Amino acid sequence: MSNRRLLWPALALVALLLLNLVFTPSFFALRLQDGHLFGSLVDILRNGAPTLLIALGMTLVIATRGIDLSVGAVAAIAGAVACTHIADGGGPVTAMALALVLCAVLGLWNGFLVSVVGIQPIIATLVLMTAGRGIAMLLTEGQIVTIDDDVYRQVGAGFLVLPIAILISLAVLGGVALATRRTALGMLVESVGVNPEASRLAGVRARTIIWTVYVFVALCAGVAGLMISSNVSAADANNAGLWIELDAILAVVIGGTSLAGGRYSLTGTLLGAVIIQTLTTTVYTIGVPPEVTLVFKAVVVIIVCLLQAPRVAPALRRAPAPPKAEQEVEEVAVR
Amino acid sequence: GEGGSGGAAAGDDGTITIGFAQVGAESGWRTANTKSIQEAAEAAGIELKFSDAQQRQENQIRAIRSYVQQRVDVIAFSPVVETGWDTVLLEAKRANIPVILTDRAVDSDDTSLYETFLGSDFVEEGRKAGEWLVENATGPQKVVELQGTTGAAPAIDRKEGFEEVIASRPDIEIVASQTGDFTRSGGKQVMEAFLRSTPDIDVVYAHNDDMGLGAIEAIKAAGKVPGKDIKIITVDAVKAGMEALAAGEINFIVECNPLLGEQLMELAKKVVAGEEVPERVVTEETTFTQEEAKAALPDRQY
Amino acid sequence: MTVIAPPRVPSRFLPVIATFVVFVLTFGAGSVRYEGFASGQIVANLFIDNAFLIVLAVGMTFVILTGGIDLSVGAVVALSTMIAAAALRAGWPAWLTMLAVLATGSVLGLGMGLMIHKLRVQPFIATLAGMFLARGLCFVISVESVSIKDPAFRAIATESIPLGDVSITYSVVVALLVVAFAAYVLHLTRFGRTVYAVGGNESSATLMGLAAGRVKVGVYVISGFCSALAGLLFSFYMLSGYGLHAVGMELDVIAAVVVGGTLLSGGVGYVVGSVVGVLVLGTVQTIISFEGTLSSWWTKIVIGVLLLAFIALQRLIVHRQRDLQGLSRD
Amino acid sequence: MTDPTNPARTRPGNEPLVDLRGITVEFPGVKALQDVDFRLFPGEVHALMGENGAGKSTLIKALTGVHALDTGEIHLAGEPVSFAGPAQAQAAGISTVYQEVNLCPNLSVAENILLGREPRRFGAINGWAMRARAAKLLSRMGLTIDPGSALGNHPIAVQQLVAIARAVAVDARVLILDEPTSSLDAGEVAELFRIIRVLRDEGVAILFVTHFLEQVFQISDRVTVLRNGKVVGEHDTPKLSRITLVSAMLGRELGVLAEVERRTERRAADPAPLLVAEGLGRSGAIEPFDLEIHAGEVVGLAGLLGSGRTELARLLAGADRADTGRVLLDGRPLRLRSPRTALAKGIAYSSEDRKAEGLVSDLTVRDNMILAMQAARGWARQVPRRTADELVASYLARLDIRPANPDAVVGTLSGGNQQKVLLARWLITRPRLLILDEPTRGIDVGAKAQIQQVVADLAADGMAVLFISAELEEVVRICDRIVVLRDRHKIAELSGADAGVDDVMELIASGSTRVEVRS
Ligand SMILES: Nc1ncnc2c1ncn2[C@@H]1O[C@H](COP(=O)(O)OP(=O)(O)OP(=O)(O)O)[C@@H](O)[C@H]1O
Ligand SMILES: Nc1ncnc2c1ncn2[C@@H]1O[C@H](COP(=O)(O)OP(=O)(O)OP(=O)(O)O)[C@@H](O)[C@H]1O
Ligand SMILES: [Mg+2]
Ligand SMILES: [Mg+2]
Repeated sequence: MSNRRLLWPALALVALLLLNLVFTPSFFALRLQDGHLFGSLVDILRNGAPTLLIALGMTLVIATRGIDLSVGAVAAIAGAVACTHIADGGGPVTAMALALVLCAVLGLWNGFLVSVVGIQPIIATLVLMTAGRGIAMLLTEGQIVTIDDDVYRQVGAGFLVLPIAILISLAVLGGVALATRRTALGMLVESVGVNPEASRLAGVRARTIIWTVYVFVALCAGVAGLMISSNVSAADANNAGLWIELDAILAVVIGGTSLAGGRYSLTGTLLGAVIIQTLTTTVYTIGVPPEVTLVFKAVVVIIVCLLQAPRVAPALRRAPAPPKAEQEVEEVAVR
Repeated sequence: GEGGSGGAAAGDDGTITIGFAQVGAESGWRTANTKSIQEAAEAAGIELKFSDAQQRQENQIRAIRSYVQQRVDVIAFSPVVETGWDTVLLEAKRANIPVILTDRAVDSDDTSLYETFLGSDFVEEGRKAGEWLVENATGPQKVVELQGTTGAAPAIDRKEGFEEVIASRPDIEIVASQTGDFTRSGGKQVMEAFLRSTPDIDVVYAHNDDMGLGAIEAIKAAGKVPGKDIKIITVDAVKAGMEALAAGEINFIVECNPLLGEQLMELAKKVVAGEEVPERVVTEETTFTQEEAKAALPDRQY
Repeated sequence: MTVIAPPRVPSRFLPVIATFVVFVLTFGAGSVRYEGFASGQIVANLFIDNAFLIVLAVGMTFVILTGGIDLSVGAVVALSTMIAAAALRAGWPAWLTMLAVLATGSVLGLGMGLMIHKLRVQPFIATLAGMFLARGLCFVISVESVSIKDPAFRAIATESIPLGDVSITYSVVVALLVVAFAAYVLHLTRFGRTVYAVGGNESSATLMGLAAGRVKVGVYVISGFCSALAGLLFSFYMLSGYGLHAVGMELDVIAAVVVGGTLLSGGVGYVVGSVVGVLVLGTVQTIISFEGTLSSWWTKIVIGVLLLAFIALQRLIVHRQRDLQGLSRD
Repeated sequence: MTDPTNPARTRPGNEPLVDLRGITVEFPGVKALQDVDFRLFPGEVHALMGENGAGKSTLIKALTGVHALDTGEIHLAGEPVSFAGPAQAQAAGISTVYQEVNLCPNLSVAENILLGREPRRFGAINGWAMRARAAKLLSRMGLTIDPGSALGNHPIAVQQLVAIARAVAVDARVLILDEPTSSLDAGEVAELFRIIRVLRDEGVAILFVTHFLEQVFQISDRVTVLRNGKVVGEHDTPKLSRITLVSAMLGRELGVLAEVERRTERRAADPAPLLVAEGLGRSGAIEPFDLEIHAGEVVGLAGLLGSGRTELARLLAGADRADTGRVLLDGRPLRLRSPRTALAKGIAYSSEDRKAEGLVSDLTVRDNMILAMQAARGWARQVPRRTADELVASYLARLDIRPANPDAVVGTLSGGNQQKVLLARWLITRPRLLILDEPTRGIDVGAKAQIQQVVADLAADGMAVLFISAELEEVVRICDRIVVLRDRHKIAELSGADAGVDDVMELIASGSTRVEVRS
């Protein structure tokens, strides 16, 4: 069933890619140069890596019926901490470690507000969304901290055949997939999201689980922030990760996960994140004028959503085949 | 703190209180601007009430209104946008508080609403960028433009000035133009896409240094040499930009000077003293080539 | 069979009351700290500066009560100012312009509502798409800001209504009328009660034979209309149309509604609470501009901290009361 | 399927008010209804019978427009109709109480009763008149609760009564009640039947679903039996024997009834108590009480609605925290901080409201069954897939859950089967004390016998069981000891031997005298 739901977003992605091909014949071309793989598709994945990373964490948070608006600010803080540390003469590895530790603390804070104090997630994380950017700017004193460090540059702009950013994101994707399948985390997260009271009565440590997912998304945001700042070798406290929370949530939802909590799809999130980045790249490559960029985006988002909508998708599927045949197909699929 | 309460201080003890409503802290340029004003106020012995509007006009209006309420001696602000100031400026006028605009003008038919306007001319900046290109370009040029935030005034004006000048050269053509939101990441991503979709780019015109710096990263990653294979022109002249210019990665920068604190304090004193001030004060701004940058860099303040 | 004794304060009012208490406390704290803070005009200014937010919060309250969310409100405000400015520049009469703006907002709301109800698209996405669309349309109309010179608009914008030694604007009157009307609709009409029912349990509401679908679409139309109306108030406030107006305002509005005691999961909350929520956020702004020495980053941090303090205090009050009344289950 | 010559098909002098012809409803993988014919006459009480999952609720939902028909047609008073939703069915005069309580917990009781038809004055809802009218309707149901109180604060039984009050508040031609009595006690049921009879005499056609055979014979005029989505018989109740009815439902000749009615034999309980509650209480919920439970013993809780049975159980399960008294387990004091600590000590609690507090509706049967076990192990140590599959398969078989598909989403199961899944969840944790709050709610006769047998077997294996049920006969039948509650006080304790239904009833009814019987 869920694979069927992803069919239409996947087709939308293909359509977007083909649209690019019309404007740029070499769009699918990949070439290997100095052991690095180059090409538009690689660009899309690399630029989409931070969004994907955050969206993965967000998927779990949303599955618990939560939401985290602070990820953009956390990403900015991670970049700011790392860059100021390096600028002050620190080593890149300690800088990154420092940044991630701080992000974990911020995740603990969000988790505390949501699971212990019981504040609605959107507001609990709004606090850090606002204050977090201030903290990032406090760290950089409002300046864009530019650094020149080859090790640090690797995170966002380095290559191991493929860009390292892509490898990191895919590794996290694999890790999350494994962690949610091979451990009971996935099921417990869903059960807390669907029915918190029933879960509590069944002895589920809802608090710990909620706490865990907020720390995890903050860590994802931290790594994403390192990527963003490493990619341009600078920390821009004000603009790094601006509105990335919306992109991440959008990716999750396009991927078929409901904001009402419960069942989620990591594959869907991957697809969603790629669609969003492809959309951005498409705008650049096919030369959409900046003033209609947003309208263009809106139209694509609406089309993707409509294709995937529970009401429309069956109608479209049903159109060619009579309903009875359809039922048979579903029956086979279920078994 | 000590600046807790304003009060009508000007007459009594001679201290001038100035309320300054800043746009925000959206760029290094803006932060330098804020810092300059704060330092100049301190140096001039003027009490500064400062507020940050977080890039929102309604917050700025709110701040100005509260300055009227607190009866400061002078109100100064950098308008987020040109339009929409009449109502609140009228309130200031009714309260007999003089207003100084910095950085941008307001679009109002009633020039009595403010005393003077101190700031750069964005269209002129665009023109300067265009002029350099027209003078230094031999043969046809394919230009890509990295615009600022869609709708932002500097973006609109810098584009306008630039286009106005290069119109004289039919062989200079803007082949692609896209917004990079004034940020480095934006500049880099857009430039990456341009490099794939548009072959043989000769010139990049970026509306600020940050996008130019992002473009440099993209050009390098594509295996080309910024400043040589592709020429880069930017506006602002913040430190990182100047360094890149001195290193030969940028070819030309048009300065947009954020350090107007001192000039502002001068004007404020004159206005309070009832002296005549000119309606328009343009900040001193220049342009930098690579050589000039090398020379200027050691004693740049920001 | 025991009759449940009526509690002293019905527990569902607690969050609203708590918010109000917190608001009064903060305001008191501001008056002690800043000279000139405790004036009637400051209170009046709270309404003047936030009239559009109040109207937006009313629309958002309807949506959130059904368990939905509307992210498009900020963008619709911007679009409304843009349409108003462009139409007036093109020489349309003021009344026609206003009608056009209100109609556009309602139609956008209708579109999103239909997408959400008929096609089961999640509200978050449907309205996010609406946000992109509305913001995008602004730039299609004009990239630059357009100033409003129409005398009627200017008159409404600048004229003030004296009330003793304070004065308010027409926008405040409009906002308060909207609040009163919304409270009437929510509590005294079938439509309003169905809004609560849908938020409480949508499938039950459907099985109870209520017009759940119509209500679900209806709240988005209301929110669209309120956004457009707020857009008009905003254009009185700014006297300009601009595509970058009201960026991020949707979050302010959602925050105000939630601070006002409305649950995002739907079914619980009051418009009055949302109004107090707006006033609370407005007070934060006022305090910050009175403080006058905060750097940009400290401004952000202080906003965050104050927001947190409000919510923490509010929760504390609610919990206290709940415990006293023996209502809590955990 | 239906025998056209069956005398019950025709009722002279009367046209059917509701006539379903050839109805088929399919869900992915399940044919919930197949070619079903069904007729409902005005002025009759018609019982719809069948095992869990037979398709009763689906039939009702198909009739009222909740589910679309795959084939077939509906005639209402001779006219073909097709409802797009419950609203239209209601407008056509069909008033329905669906199986799970479907009301809005955030609204007041009065609003829940009158939503959509509130009394209005000058176009505005008249809150005062509404509460007054609701109070009248409630008192007709024998309820004296404050109509202004929030529905969600009331226990499930009260909510069920409110739902019924809502349904009978309108002048409907057809009244449909899907298991309205599943959590009501005898008094409430009698009250309800009185109302049903009044309505029947006014000519309303009443469709009634229940698993209580006595109630069928007590109230219904005709019976239609469904099995696996097909009609297997339509009968006039007076001419029907219980044996015929049960074997029609189950599709086999079985001595279930005999089995059900056999009183489970007494067991010798462990002399040392497993769990002792001393002065345990919570203000506003239950007055301090003492209680001992031994291993291998089934203790029943009896009392009327709101007597505090659920509250007592929740304290023992750690679901609510006690504010007085203490609990000893194996003679050692035990701090029950949460259901989690209780579970860790081997105390499992199956709550009465399976929809809100029991199942995780979007998850599969497998996940729901192993949830508690998994929670006890922590998230890092997943129950191995093979262990999970084996456990789930064995309980699917042992409790005869249909469909026996571990990957089915639990929310799509029929009510009775959901209840069994929930029971399986707790059994899988192998508790030492199992607290069952209304475990047989909405369960068919066959399954009920099964569950009772399971309880007996568990006790024989040394498990202690605390059993709560609104059905007094059931409590008396299977419990070794019965604790009687009234008005949130423990008033008596009877040992199994001297307890009959009448004794317990008498205790409950005995107004002021508070008997204190200690075992
Ligand atoms: N929404 C649904 N999706 C899939 N299957 C369903 C759905 N609703 C019901 N079913 C299936 O249809 C069959 C009939 O269910 P129904 O609820 O009608 O049973 P019932 O006779 O009311 O049983 P009970 O006495 O347990 O309430 C069951 O096998 C059930 O699993
Ligand atoms: N008929 C009633 N009238 C008024 N209040 C009731 C009624 N029934 C229950 N209540 C309320 O229910 C609460 C206690 O119910 P509780 O769940 O403990 O009952 P119970 O004995 O478990 O009944 P059951 O489980 O059969 O519903 C109290 O708040 C009580 O006021
Ligand atoms: Mg049923
Ligand atoms: Mg109970």
